[in-house]
Amino acid sequence: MEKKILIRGNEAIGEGAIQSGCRAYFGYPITPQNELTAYMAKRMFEVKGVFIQAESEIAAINMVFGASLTGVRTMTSSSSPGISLKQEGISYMAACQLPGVIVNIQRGGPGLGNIAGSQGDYFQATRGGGHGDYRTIVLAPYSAQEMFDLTCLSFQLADKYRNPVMLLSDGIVGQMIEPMRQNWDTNDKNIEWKVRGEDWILNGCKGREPRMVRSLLMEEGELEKLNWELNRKYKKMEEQEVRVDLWNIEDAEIIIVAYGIAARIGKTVIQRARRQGLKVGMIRPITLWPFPIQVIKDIAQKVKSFLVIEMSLGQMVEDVRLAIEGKRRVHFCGRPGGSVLEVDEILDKLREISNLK
Amino acid sequence: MKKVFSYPESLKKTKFSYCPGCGHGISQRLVAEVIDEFKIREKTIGIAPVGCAVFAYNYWNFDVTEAAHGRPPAVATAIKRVLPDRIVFTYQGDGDLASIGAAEILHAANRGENITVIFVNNAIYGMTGGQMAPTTLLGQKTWTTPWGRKAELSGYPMKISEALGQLDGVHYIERVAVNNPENVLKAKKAIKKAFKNQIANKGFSLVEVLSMCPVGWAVTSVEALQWIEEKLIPVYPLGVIKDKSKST
Amino acid sequence: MFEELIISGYGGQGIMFCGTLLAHLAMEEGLNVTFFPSYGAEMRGGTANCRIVIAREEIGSPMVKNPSSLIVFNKPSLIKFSGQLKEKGLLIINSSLVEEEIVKEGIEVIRVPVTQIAQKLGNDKVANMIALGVYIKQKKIVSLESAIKGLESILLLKNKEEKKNLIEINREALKSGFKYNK
Amino acid sequence: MVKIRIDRERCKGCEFCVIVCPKKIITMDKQLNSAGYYPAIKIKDKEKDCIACGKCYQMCPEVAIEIWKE
Repeated sequence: MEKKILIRGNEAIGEGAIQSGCRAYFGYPITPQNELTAYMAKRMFEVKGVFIQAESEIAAINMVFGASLTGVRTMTSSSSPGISLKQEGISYMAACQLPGVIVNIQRGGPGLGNIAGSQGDYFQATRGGGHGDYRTIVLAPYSAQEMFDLTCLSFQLADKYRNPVMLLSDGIVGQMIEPMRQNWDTNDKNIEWKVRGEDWILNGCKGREPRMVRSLLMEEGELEKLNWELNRKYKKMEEQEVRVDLWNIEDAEIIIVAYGIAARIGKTVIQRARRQGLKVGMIRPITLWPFPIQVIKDIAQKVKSFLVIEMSLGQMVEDVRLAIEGKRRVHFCGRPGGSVLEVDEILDKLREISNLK
Repeated sequence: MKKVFSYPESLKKTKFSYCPGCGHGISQRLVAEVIDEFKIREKTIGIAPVGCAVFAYNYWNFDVTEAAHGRPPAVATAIKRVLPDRIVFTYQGDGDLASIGAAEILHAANRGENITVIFVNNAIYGMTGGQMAPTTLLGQKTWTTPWGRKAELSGYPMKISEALGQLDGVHYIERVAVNNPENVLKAKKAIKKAFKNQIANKGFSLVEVLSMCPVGWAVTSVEALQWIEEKLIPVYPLGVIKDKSKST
Repeated sequence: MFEELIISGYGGQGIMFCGTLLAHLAMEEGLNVTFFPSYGAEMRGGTANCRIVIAREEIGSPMVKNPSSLIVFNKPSLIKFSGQLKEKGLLIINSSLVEEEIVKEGIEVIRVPVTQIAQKLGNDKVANMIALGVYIKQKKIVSLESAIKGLESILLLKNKEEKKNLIEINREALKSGFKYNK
Repeated sequence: MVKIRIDRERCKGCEFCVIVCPKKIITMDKQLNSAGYYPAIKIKDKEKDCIACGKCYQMCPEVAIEIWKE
C-alpha cells in the first residue's frame, strides 16, 4: 500500500497543482484559503515557477489570463468575496478559450460574511457568475484526497477544453487535515491525456503568422459564431464529463443528494440512519457542472423520495428538481451563513420524510 | 530610388478605424517602427486595452492580446514572468491606465516589472463618447462634465506619471506629445528608450503620450494640435520625469 | 472503533500540534482520521481547539458535535465543551489551571496537573504532550514506542537537526503522560 | 530627386500634412475618396520642391504617406 501523508485540504490542492505541472500561480490573501497561497509561494520557488501575490483578486485573475495565453498551466485561488471579483477575468478566459484553474474555498456570505465554511456560491459557480453565455466545469471535492485528485483533473479538463475550470470547495474541507496518497492514481476512463495543441498560444510570432487572443468581436455575426462554437464545446462537456459518486444506492428508498462538506455530513447521517433501519443512500455530484441529470433521473425511478442537503438555503436543490421533473418529492435541509448542518436535524428530517405517504 | 519613409513591417496594411486626426495612429506606428528597428517583431507580445485603442490588435503585425479594462499591466506581468526573454508591452489609454486600472499600473510599476508601457493621454474617454477621464483638465467640457470639470466635484487632472515616478520600482518615465513633427520624433526616441530598457533588463519603463482627440474635444483636427500645445502641455509638461540610468 | 475527540485550550498551548500528532499516529496505525482546527480570527487570544475523528470505518463528517473524549487545557474550554461530551465519555482536565471538582455525571474524569509536570521537566510548553500521553494510554490508540517514533519523525520534519533538545523534552513529556497514575 | 506617395484611400483628410509641409506641396483634394473624405494630394508640379524632410510622414495618423529619395 502506498504510504500516505497527512495534509491540509488547501495544501493538497497546491500539491495537486504542482504535480500537474502548474508553473504560474497568482493569489491574494483571504481566509480560509491562505494556506494554499502560502504553499504555492514555497513550492513555486522550489520548482522555479512563477508566484506573485497580486495587488487584488482582479489583478490575480488577469495574471492568470496572461499566463494562460503563453501556454503555461496556471491557477488562482480565493474565497467567496474574492471569487466575485474574479468573475470579470473568468468571463474573459471563457471567451478567449483560455485554460486555467480557479479555486474557491467558500466562506459564509453574502457580503463580507464570515470565514466559516459554507456552500452559498453554487449558483455563482455553476451559472457562470460573470457576464455572457458561458460555462465553466465545476468540480466539488469532499476530502483532502479529492482536493488533490480533482485539482489534477481540473488541469486536465481545462487543457482538454481550453476552458476555465473551477474547483469549488469550502472552509471546512480546506482547513481539514486528512491522510492522502501523494500520487494521482485515477481510474477515470474519461480523461484524455492528450497534450493540448499549441496553435493558439502567444509566444512571439517567430516562424509563423502573428496571432491574437481577444474577446471583442464587433463584426456582425462574429460573436454569435463564437457563442455557438462555445456551445458545442459545452455540449461535449455535458456528454463526457459528468462525474458522480453513488453510495448505498442499491436498496435505498430515500436518496440524499449532497456535494462537498454536506456530503461528508450526509455520510455520517446515512451510517446512523442505516443503524436505525432507514434505507438511505446518496448521490454525490463530483461535477456540479455538468450536473448529473441522467444519473438522478435513472435513480429516481427506483426510489421514493429525495433529500437535498446543502450548507446554504437551497441552490443545488433547484438542479435536482429540474432533473427529476416533478416525478418524485424533493425535500430540502440546509443552513446558511457558515453554520454547520447537524447530523441530528437531518436524521429528524429523514424520519419525517419516511413517514410521509 | 530608395524608400526613406515607409510603412513599417510591424504594422499590418489594415486601415485604422480611428477618427480623422486621432493621435493613436501616430503612436501605434511609432511602436511598430521601434519594434522593426530593434528586430524584435517575432518575440514581441503586445497588450491592447479597452477603449478606442483596443483595435490595435487588428493593426500590429505581431502577437497581440486584449485585456479587460485596466488590467493590461496584470496580463503583461504574467506574460513577462512566464516568458522573460520575450518583449512585452501594454498600450493603454488614460481611462484604462489612470482610472479603472490605477491599481494594476501602480503595482506593476512598484514591482519593477520589466515591461514597457505606452500610456496615451488625450484627457477624455474617446470610445464611449467623450466622458471625463482622470486626466481631463479643469474647466474642460465633456459629456459628463457639461459645465466643465470642477475640482470640488471631480478632483484634479491626474498626473499619474509623476505619481508613478515616486516609486522605487520605476526605471524610466517620460512624457511626450505627438502634436507636431518635432514632438513626434522626440516621442519615438522615448518609446525607443523604453523598449531598449526592457531589452537590457532594466525594468519598468513608461512613456506618456499626449495625443489628439479632436472629436472628443469638439475641435477640428488642426485645432487639436494647438489644443495640446496651449491647454494640455501647461498642465502636463513634457520631458523626462524619471530616469534611473541618468541619476546614477 | 469510532473515536471523536475535541482538544481545547489557549492559543499557544500546543493544541494544534497535539491534535496533528495524534492524527499522524492514527494514520500510521492504518486508521481513518480527520483533523479539523478552529482557524482565522479565533487563533489569536480566545480558545484554540481542534476536532479529531479516528475510526476503522469511513469517516463522514469531521465536525465533532458530541465528542467521546475531551481534553481541556483551561477553564473556558471546560465551560465551552464539557456539556457536549457523550455519556461515559472521557474528560482529561489540566488540573494545574482548572480547579472545578464536579463537572458532569456519568463521565470518566482524569485530572492531571500537566502544566506543573511540564514545568518540572523544564518547559511548560510540553504540557500538551503529557496530556496526549495520558489520552493515548487510556484509549489504547498506539503503543508508547510508536507514539515516540511518530513524535520524533514529525519534530524532525519541522525542526531539522538543530533542535535535538526539543525532541528530547517532548519525548520525556509524552512518556511521563503515558506513565501517569491517577 | 524625391518622390512622395499619398494613399488617397487611407487618408481621412485631417490636413496635418498640409500644415506641417515646409514647402507647401500638399493640398486637399476637391474629390472625395471612397470612404467619403477629401484626401490630401500633391500640388501639381510642386513635388520637385520636396526635400524629404518626412514631416508629413511623421504627422500622418493613417500612415498614408511614403517617401522615396534618389
